[in-house]
Amino acid sequence: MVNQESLVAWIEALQEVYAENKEYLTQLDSAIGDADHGINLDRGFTAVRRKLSETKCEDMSAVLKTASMTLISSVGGASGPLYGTFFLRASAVCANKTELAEADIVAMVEAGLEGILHRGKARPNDKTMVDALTPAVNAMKQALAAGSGVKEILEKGVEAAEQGMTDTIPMLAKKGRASYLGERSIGHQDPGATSSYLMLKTAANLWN
Amino acid sequence: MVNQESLVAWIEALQEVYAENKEYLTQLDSAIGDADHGINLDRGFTAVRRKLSETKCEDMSAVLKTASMTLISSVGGASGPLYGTFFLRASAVCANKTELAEADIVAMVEAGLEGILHRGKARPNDKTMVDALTPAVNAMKQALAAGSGVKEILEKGVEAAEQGMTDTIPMLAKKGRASYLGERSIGHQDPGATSSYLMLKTAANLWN
Amino acid sequence: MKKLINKTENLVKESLAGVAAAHADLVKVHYDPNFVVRIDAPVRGKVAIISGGGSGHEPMHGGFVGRGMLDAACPGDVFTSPTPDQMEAATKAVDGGAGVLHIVKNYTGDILNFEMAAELCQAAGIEVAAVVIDDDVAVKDSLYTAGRRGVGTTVLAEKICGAAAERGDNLAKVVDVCRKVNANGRTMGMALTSCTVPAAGRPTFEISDTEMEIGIGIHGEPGRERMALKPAKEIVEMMANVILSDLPFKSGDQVIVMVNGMGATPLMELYLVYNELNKICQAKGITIVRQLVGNYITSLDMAGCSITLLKVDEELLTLWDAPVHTPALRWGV
Amino acid sequence: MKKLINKTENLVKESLAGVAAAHADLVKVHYDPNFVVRIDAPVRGKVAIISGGGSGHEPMHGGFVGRGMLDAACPGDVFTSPTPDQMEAATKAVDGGAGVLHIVKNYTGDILNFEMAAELCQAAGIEVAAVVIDDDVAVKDSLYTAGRRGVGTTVLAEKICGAAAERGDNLAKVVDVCRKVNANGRTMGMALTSCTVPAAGRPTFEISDTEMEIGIGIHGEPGRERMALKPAKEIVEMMANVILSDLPFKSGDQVIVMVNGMGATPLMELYLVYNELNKICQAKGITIVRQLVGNYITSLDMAGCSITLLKVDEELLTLWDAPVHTPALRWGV
Ligand SMILES: Nc1ncnc2c1ncn2[C@@H]1O[C@H](COP(=O)(O)OP(=O)(O)O)[C@@H](O)[C@H]1O
Ligand SMILES: Nc1ncnc2c1ncn2[C@@H]1O[C@H](COP(=O)(O)OP(=O)(O)O)[C@@H](O)[C@H]1O
Ligand SMILES: [Mg+2]
Ligand SMILES: [Mg+2]
Ligand SMILES: [Mg+2]
Ligand SMILES: [Mg+2]
Repeated sequence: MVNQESLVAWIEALQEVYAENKEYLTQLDSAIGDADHGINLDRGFTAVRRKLSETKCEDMSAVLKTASMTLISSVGGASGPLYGTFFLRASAVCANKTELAEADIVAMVEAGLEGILHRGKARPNDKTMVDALTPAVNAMKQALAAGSGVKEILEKGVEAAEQGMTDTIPMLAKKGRASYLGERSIGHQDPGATSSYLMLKTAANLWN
Repeated sequence: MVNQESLVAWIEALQEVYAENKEYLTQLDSAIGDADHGINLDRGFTAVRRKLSETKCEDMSAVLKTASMTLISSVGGASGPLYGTFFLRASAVCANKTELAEADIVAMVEAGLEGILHRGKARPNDKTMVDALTPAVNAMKQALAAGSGVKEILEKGVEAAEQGMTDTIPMLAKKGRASYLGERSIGHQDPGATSSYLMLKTAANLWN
Repeated sequence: MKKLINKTENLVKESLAGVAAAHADLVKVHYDPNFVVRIDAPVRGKVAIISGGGSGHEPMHGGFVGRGMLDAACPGDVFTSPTPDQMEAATKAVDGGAGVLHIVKNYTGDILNFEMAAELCQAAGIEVAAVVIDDDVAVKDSLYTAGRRGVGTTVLAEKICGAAAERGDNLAKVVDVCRKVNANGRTMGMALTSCTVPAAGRPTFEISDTEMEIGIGIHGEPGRERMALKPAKEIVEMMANVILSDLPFKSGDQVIVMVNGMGATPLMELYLVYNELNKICQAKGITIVRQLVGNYITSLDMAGCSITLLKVDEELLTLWDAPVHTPALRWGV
Repeated sequence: MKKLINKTENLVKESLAGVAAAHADLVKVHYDPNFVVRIDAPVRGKVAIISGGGSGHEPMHGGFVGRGMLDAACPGDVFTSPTPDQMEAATKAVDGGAGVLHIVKNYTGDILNFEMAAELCQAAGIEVAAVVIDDDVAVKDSLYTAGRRGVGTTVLAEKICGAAAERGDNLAKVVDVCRKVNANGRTMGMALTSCTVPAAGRPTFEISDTEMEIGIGIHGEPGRERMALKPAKEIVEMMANVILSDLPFKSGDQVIVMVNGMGATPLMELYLVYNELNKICQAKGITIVRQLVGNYITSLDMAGCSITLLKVDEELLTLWDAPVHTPALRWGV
């Protein structure tokens, strides 16, 4: 079961994961973007962690809303509003809840993805974070339908996200900065798909 | 004996010598100056050669005057007016002459050096072309006094100029751009002293 | 990486502090959230104009704040679009009751952040309109992509819309003028070297001494194509061909030209580029009526240039010539 | 070497052609000998002001030709002082009967060539005076050396003397004003990278990624000292200390400041430098009354900056504020 404490632990772990992967994500972004994705997320999640340590959040929804607002006002770029929206939609799913069951976790990620699709207007195969999150949500829904527990649901999601992430390599980018490269965007892994995969993986490592 | 033809041959040879040494002189100038001495002289003597090929010079003095004016209006930098003045003073020495005897040649170089001293106000040991030309003139005067012929006078001059040129290496520059370097000018051979040595050497190779 | 900075994290703020100190007669700088605002803002009854984007493109946008141009600029981190709270605070600071125009360069990040800001401002009862600049002919446009980038035309749009607002046009009219500028402006860029994002610490891309990138943006992104370095004449021809055929510009057209340096290009070379461009325009019967040659929308320490052509009519030209007084652009005052 | 040029030999001319085309309303360009002249020259009864030097320092000097500043500029080859025939022809072209001032930067080449030109002009019956600018505090001055280099103060001298001539001062008075500017101006420069002289084709000096040159001139000469790269704050302190103690500048002084980029330095960094300098001046009670931040006297594609302080009184400040209309400097018009 996932409670407020596990949510906070996840976000704190995300800060560590993005700090560790700052160079790596930035490197991916320099191939087909503007070399800042890792820097952006590191800055954003550092701010979120600081904010959470200063703020008394009354419930799970408040934790995610604080994360959302802080990401929106500290990340900038494309990923700031997109991940900000992800957490905002996720926070709505948690409203009035003190614990998240299997279905809630899947609903939360699905709502987050829908928020990203709504904001960014990307479609599958556009070579964005959507290409990691969409298969992940599908896999998680299947696992949920098959009666799996939290751990297994998340593991299925991570597996699908990882596949989705590597599947972005041969894609021609149609959204975001990478799209300006046209054919030259082919052959590189999308940084946002990579950071989305890391986000789910971090949850899978913590929650069960 | 040096006649108008030998003078022209000398200037034509100088063009070739400075073209060959363009890189080398520029390299010397980049250590303690602004990396253009070879470029300047190459441009200047190319212009002089072109000018002489287009101009009907009535006598030796006119040849040197044409060289002087062309250097002045095509070289720029410190070396333009200095070598321009050298040739202007040398041209005065040739006035009304059709051939130059030993004494005339020494007088010509000496007058040229005096022109440079007058224009540039440098003194020996300031790490300039003066440090090649001064010992050269002294050596040539000695050789002349000892009754040497043209060839030997010039060879003595070249020998002294070469020594004077390498003697600039340990000097602290007090004139020209190199002086801005202060202590850092020590340990480098002066480009102008080098081009002056080449000038005499070219004459020694041709005249006898 | 060699830069005149202290700590990378403080670069944007310390640079803004320099702008504030140097141009205290023209602008004020607010921190947290960061924005640069015209000294006499809000100007009652005037449409206010705001632009913003990542830092590293100086003088754009902060250098264009002042009479006859922008009311505020929102600088993000280096090459990272600003966040909605910056635009929201700036919009509130400059709103003079006649509405606010957001001039947005077409990058996903800028679009999304400005969109969120507009939602916040509208919720607060401020009339906000946004015009997206997408003038980069290096990018093939398509309904199904992020479209073209916003580059050089942004500078011209800020000047011209600033003049329209200053003469009293209402928001709808300023929006129209901005769309007209965008519709008639085309830009293409090229790079000789990569820039180095301070936080990244090394050049964004590797490039050999005999190659160049054609069709770059302003964020050190690789361009459309990498090719062998060519003489300036051929480079300018190549760029001009794409630009001229895109609008298309025709014989008899009057244009404002901007030959822009990417940050590390000597002015001497920019004038040489202008000379080549001028010859091409003359040959095609296109008249350059006004021009800017220099660093206006840069990409940190990148060597390279961009060329912008804006087809103008009487109205746009009059607005161009109107007085402007900002840190980076000044005339008639 | 990566540059936007065609043939190295034609660079100066083609760049001048760009200046001529871009600024046909302000200047005319003459070729063989090369000089840039104010469009309305000669101005009858006005003292004319000419400067010149090697190319590669753009916008100086050609960018400063126009109303309220220079009457003509003589560009030499890259980093090579112009030849006397250029200054002679320019002097004849701008002489309005009130005499001509030559503003000469203290380099042996410039001095010698301007001297020869002055002799030629005087022989032709034109009254010519020369003032030598030698403001570079990085060079230890001495009677027995070439003395200090002329650098940043030259820009300020051209503006201020231009205004003096414009208001009708006679030659002797303009000379006095120029000497006063030189006496009160001090500059120091530093480089992060070398520049590349086009004809040489490779960087003038090698420098590692962790070093800088302090006390450089504007020709890619090595500086007084090479040292480990430091944060901007420490670099500016080091430069300001030498400048401030040289005049010396004192508490209560009013100064015009120029923070100048060497060609490849992002404006963002120059403002950061300005910020550091401003804090130092404030702490010492020195008031910055006017300032320029940008590329004014460059060294091709060198990264680095120079700082100039000019102590001003009422007279110099009034002259500074007078209208100026040139390609690179414009206000009041
Ligand atoms: N329209 C979009 N929808 C979804 N994701 C997007 C969109 N545009 C960009 N992205 C994602 O954002 C990532 C880049 O984020 P980041 O580098 O932080 O922002 P920026 O591109 O503004 O520098 C891309 O790798 C991509 O996954
Ligand atoms: N005052 C002077 N008197 C004599 N020679 C000088 C003087 N100043 C400089 N030189 C000579 O000129 C040379 C440099 O010439 P050059 O590189 O062509 O000119 P610049 O220094 O203007 O670039 C120096 O190496 C030195 O020998
Ligand atoms: Mg990015
Ligand atoms: Mg030299
Ligand atoms: Mg970015
Ligand atoms: Mg030189």
